[in-house]
Amino acid sequence: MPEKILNSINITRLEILDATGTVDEALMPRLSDADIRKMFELLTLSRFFDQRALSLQREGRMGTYASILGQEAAQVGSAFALERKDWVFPSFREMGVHIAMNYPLHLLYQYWAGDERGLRTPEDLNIFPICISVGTHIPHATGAAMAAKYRRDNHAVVAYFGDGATSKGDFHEGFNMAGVFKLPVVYICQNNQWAISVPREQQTAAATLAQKAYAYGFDGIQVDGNDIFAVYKATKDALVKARAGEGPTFIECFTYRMAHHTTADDSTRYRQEKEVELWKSKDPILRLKLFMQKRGLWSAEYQAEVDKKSKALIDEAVQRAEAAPPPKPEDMFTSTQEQLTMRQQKQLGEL
Amino acid sequence: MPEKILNSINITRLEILDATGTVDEALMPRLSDADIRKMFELLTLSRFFDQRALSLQREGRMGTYASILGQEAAQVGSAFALERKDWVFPSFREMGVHIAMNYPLHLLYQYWAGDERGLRTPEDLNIFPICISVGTHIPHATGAAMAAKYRRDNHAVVAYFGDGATSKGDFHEGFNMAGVFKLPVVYICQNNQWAISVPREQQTAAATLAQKAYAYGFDGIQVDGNDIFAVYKATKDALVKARAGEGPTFIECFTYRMAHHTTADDSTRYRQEKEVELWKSKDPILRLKLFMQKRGLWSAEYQAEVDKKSKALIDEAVQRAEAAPPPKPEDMFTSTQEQLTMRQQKQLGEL
Amino acid sequence: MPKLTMVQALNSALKGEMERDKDIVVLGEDVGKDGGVFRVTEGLLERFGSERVIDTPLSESGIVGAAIGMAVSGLRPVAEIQFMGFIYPAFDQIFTHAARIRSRSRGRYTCPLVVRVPYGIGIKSPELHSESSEAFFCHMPGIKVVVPASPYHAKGLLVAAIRDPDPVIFLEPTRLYRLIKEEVPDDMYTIPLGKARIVQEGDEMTVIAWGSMLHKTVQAVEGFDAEVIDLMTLNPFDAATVLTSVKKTGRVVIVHEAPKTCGFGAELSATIAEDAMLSLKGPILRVTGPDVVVPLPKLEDYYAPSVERIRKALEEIMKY
Amino acid sequence: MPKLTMVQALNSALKGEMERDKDIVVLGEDVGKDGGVFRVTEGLLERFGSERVIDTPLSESGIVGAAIGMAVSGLRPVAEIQFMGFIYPAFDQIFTHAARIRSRSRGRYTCPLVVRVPYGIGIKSPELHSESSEAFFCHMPGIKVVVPASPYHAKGLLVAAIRDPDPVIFLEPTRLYRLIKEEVPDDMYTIPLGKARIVQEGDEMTVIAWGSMLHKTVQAVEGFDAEVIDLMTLNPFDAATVLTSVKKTGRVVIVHEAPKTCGFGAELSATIAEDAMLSLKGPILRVTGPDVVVPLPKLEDYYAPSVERIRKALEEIMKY
Ligand SMILES: Cc1ncc(C[n+]2csc(CCOP(=O)(O)OP(=O)(O)O)c2C)c(N)n1
Ligand SMILES: Cc1ncc(C[n+]2csc(CCOP(=O)(O)OP(=O)(O)O)c2C)c(N)n1
Ligand SMILES: [Mg+2]
Ligand SMILES: [Mg+2]
Repeated sequence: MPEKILNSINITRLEILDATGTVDEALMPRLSDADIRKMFELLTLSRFFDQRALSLQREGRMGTYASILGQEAAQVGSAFALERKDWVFPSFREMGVHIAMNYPLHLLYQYWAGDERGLRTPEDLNIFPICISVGTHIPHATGAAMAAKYRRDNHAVVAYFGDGATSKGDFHEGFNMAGVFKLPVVYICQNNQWAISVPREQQTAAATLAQKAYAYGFDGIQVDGNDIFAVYKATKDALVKARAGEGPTFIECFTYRMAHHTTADDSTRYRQEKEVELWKSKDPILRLKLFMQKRGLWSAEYQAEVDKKSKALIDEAVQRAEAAPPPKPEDMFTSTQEQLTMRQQKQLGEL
Repeated sequence: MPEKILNSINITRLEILDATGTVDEALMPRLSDADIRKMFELLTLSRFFDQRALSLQREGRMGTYASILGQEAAQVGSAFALERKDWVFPSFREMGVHIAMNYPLHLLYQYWAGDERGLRTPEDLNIFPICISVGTHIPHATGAAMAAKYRRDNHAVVAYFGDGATSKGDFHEGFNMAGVFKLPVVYICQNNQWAISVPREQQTAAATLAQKAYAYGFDGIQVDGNDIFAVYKATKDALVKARAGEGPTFIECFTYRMAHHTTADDSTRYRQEKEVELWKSKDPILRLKLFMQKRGLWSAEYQAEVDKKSKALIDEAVQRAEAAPPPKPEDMFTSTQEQLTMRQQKQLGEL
Repeated sequence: MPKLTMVQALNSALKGEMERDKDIVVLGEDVGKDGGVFRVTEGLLERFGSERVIDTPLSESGIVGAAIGMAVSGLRPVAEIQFMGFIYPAFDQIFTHAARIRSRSRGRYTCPLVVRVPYGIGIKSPELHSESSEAFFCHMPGIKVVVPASPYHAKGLLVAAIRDPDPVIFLEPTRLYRLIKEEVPDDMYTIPLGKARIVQEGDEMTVIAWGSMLHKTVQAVEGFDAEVIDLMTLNPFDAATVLTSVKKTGRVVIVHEAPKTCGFGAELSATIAEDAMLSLKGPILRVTGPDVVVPLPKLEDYYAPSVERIRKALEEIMKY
Repeated sequence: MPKLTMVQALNSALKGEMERDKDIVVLGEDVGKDGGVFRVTEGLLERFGSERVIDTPLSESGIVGAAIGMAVSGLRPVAEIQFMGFIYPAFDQIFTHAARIRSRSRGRYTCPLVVRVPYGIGIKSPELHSESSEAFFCHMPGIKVVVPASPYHAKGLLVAAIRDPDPVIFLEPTRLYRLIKEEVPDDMYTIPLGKARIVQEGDEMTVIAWGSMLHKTVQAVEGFDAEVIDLMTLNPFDAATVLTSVKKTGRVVIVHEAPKTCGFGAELSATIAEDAMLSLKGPILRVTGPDVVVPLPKLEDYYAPSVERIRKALEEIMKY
């Protein structure tokens, strides 16, 4: 074409740790052995959390639940890069983020058992309540970043969402404002290849999700979402950039939803078992384990200890969640506004 | 960066006719002398239409009006490429499109005078009513293209909107579905650099609007919107592609809103007169005139004749619009649904 | 006649209508391969192909917006919004366009669109999966709102909605999807929109309900001489049937699960207070959800009107 | 005291509050350099800078969504939606988030957000520039809805809305923006939300209105012994004042410009029919816009309730 070229864009992918546990040393972020062990322990705890949630649900002790199986590295790896006071806007499938941020486990179980009290974030964290309506929390992250920028308080803001969320108008409006105001925000997409039964290729015709960032004048990057080092590095870099006032970044974590969409879903209706099989070999925890083995950071005893510790934490959390007294009818009313309306008072009386 | 490159995108700009009236012959689309004259006449008629609307408004004979001054080529040039039965989804600043499609002029005046009857498109055209809510008609074009594709009726679909509309969620959702289903639709943005008082650079941080198409997996191109040949060629090519089943195209017409946003606006509050001056030299009609002069297609007598004919058409349209009997109160009711509800019947009786 | 659940009855309506008219297409999230998260569209993809049964991106405004474009250009789309809690992103498309296209084009364009929406509390689901916001759509001139309360009516009303020349919001009570089985004809039949039905006749009070609340109402009225009305269409609603009944009984109780303030019960009550005031023996009572955010499962039983709360109101009204 | 128009009074409220509290920021389309299309935010950009007076992209859902994010993280945003006809794209953010954040987080997060929205018919403007859809927002637990009817009240209510700990939809009647001038104190003062005011006392009927309809109502009641109530806050509304008046007069007329069906008048009527039925002498009348799409200027005078239509209702109610 003889037309003038106005702009050229390259969309890149970052990979550090491969499925055999080998890392690209040139790209490897600085992480101490203790950091790496901590990552492994958080991944393991996340998986234990998830497995227990699924079995509680089967036993009728919990409501509909959205498994994070397979996505642990994309969640723990990114959250590992955050400061405690950073603002986090999660969707409903990011318990690995909660866990890495040290959100009380029993509250997570309480929430998934159908109790709003599980969403009351402890005062020392700035995690927003889980957002069920897909993608609608993205503009909140944008707004929180406007506030952070205005106050110069050096908090960064992170929003998490799935591949399906990229089709929503709110994704667009939130991203666009972040670009215009050059905000300290990092958008992290868990591209787990499925939005219930809709595969990634039917969600959008774009070759990558990462490239969507360029529509808003900032950078997008795809990372291997099952590679905890790549996820960590991309997030860390994006956060440094955000705090330096250099604007937003979009990170597409290329991963896979290993389980059904939720416990109410039957994924055999719409996807092939062999696709799931293929991804098993890319398991994010296995991969880190192989790496640690090579580094001498893993042993059978260590694993046993990690498992034991995880199980104990989960046991305790479940117990605590289930020991909580049931919510009271007035709990429905009390936080509608700061004060009950006259009408609400009357209605409460009538119950 | 040592990362893998997944995808590379170039955003291009098409220019054929420059401000001196010189064309790039290699790019020049095939157009007969009659075609070129027709284009000139439609441009002139559009300008006459616009000038008269502004003066009627000043005299209190018309409501708030949005001038198309400076954008005539982007409108007439693109509409010139359309077939009569193609579906057109305009916004509120595309009267040049209506005029090129032969929409009755008096209806346009009637509409802008605050009378819905002006929006009843004649049966032989498929122009959708003017959309006031910015960008919200974009998904309609997507849906009409789904219908056209399903029926294999070979109608293409075109949606027109401004630079401001690109920030709306509906732009995103409509574009994304068009990409996924590879629809026969052409989206034409009149980037006139302003959305009321908000300049293009504050609307989005993207270097071009054209590049937004790549977020949806299809092509976007910027054209000089004051260059009627470039606009025509880009639209024609996109329509051929659409009819061949090769999917959507996004065309950014780079132009300028020479007038106030509407007759209710005062643009001196937010933009510099010298910016407007700069664009005067890029006038789309002047440019075509210079070209025609060189080609021997223009003479003072021809101009006088075109002006006279335009004025006569406008006079007649205004007269006809103003001679229409005022709408009746029942007109408010009659097309809410196919049939009046009982309640509406009662309400009508009470008026 | 086969006994069907509401899910099956709706599925049968869609199948039958799609056989009849190839302008009918179905679109929404997971309506194709998955057959809809509630399986209402099950088997349609296999039968009618992916051009007519369209799995869309996750994009409610886009779904309704595209459906409007289809409807305007002559198709008859049936869009699904996965849960009522996710219809709000499409609110603008419904209000600004679906409702107004006929009017705005002075009749040149019409919008024969059905938006199917599972709604209501009672299946212990996550946030925003239990909403009942019918009243919003009843305040939109140009939009019809329909709510079936049984498999038989679900089928007849859905067929009528699909054949209607104007946009219809079709609300499906999730709690009833599989709760009741009922004889449902194989053939296509319609139940006219805009007409209520008297579920049982009675002389001492008029009790009005729709959707899943109808069943609780029918249980609650046991032992009372109550006339029970299933409204079926909320907009435009069948004022004649309501007023005739009220003029006979002189007492009114309205039941709905949406929050009280500005719920559809308000319109019913106001209509009665305007047009049948002199027949009334006592106040017009509303038994509704409280003015709170619809709670998660652990509190949902407190939220929705219970048989007991309805009975209390019936007892109360009988004091007049 | 200076005499101000409503535009000036609102501007003075914003200026004064922004001086007081630097957490208050203003955002919206054209609110900065242009000073708002109605000039309500005029001069704020010059005074407070572009970090606090933010011209946004054309993006209503984004504006409200971002404002929610700001509010949650401790700012006090005042967002402007240019006209009520363009609030619908933000409906989801208002319903799904602004209204629910306090509840969803069990009080950990709050949303002290004001959304200012010019509304109503009467200025001969294009489509979707004349809407009056207050009722939608009154059906959202967690959202307050405020409508001033004069410059003095506009300022006091806006200050109160800004200081309120919860989200407020603040509706500004465009027809009144420059119609009346009134003495307005320079200082900041508040008019409490949730309280109605009795504009004039009377014994024979209670006439309830708000926003621009209040003025037509006040004209219409001349010659009647009418108690006129300006509701000011629609949600939560001041039922006590309404019921006290109704119990005294026994006759009620409600006036609003929104379409009748499911308009806010329905809730008022239903509340009265529930709690003051035995005091009523006749039907509860509503004088409203018809159930149609709000027309373009040539028909707008037929649409909005006129003084004459209101008077007809007053005459009618006096027959009881
Ligand atoms: C606005 C909205 N529409 C529909 C749904 C129903 N729904 C829940 S999850 C989901 C798919 C989400 O896909 P994705 O964003 O990829 O996240 P994932 O579930 O894969 O983590 C859908 C359609 C919803 N929760 N919100
Ligand atoms: C959804 C919506 N929001 C706000 C407005 C008010 N408004 C009318 S035109 C306009 C600017 C439009 O800018 P652009 O899309 O660039 O079109 P242009 O006016 O330049 O042709 C605005 C904000 C509207 N009509 N619709
Ligand atoms: Mg996904
Ligand atoms: Mg523009």
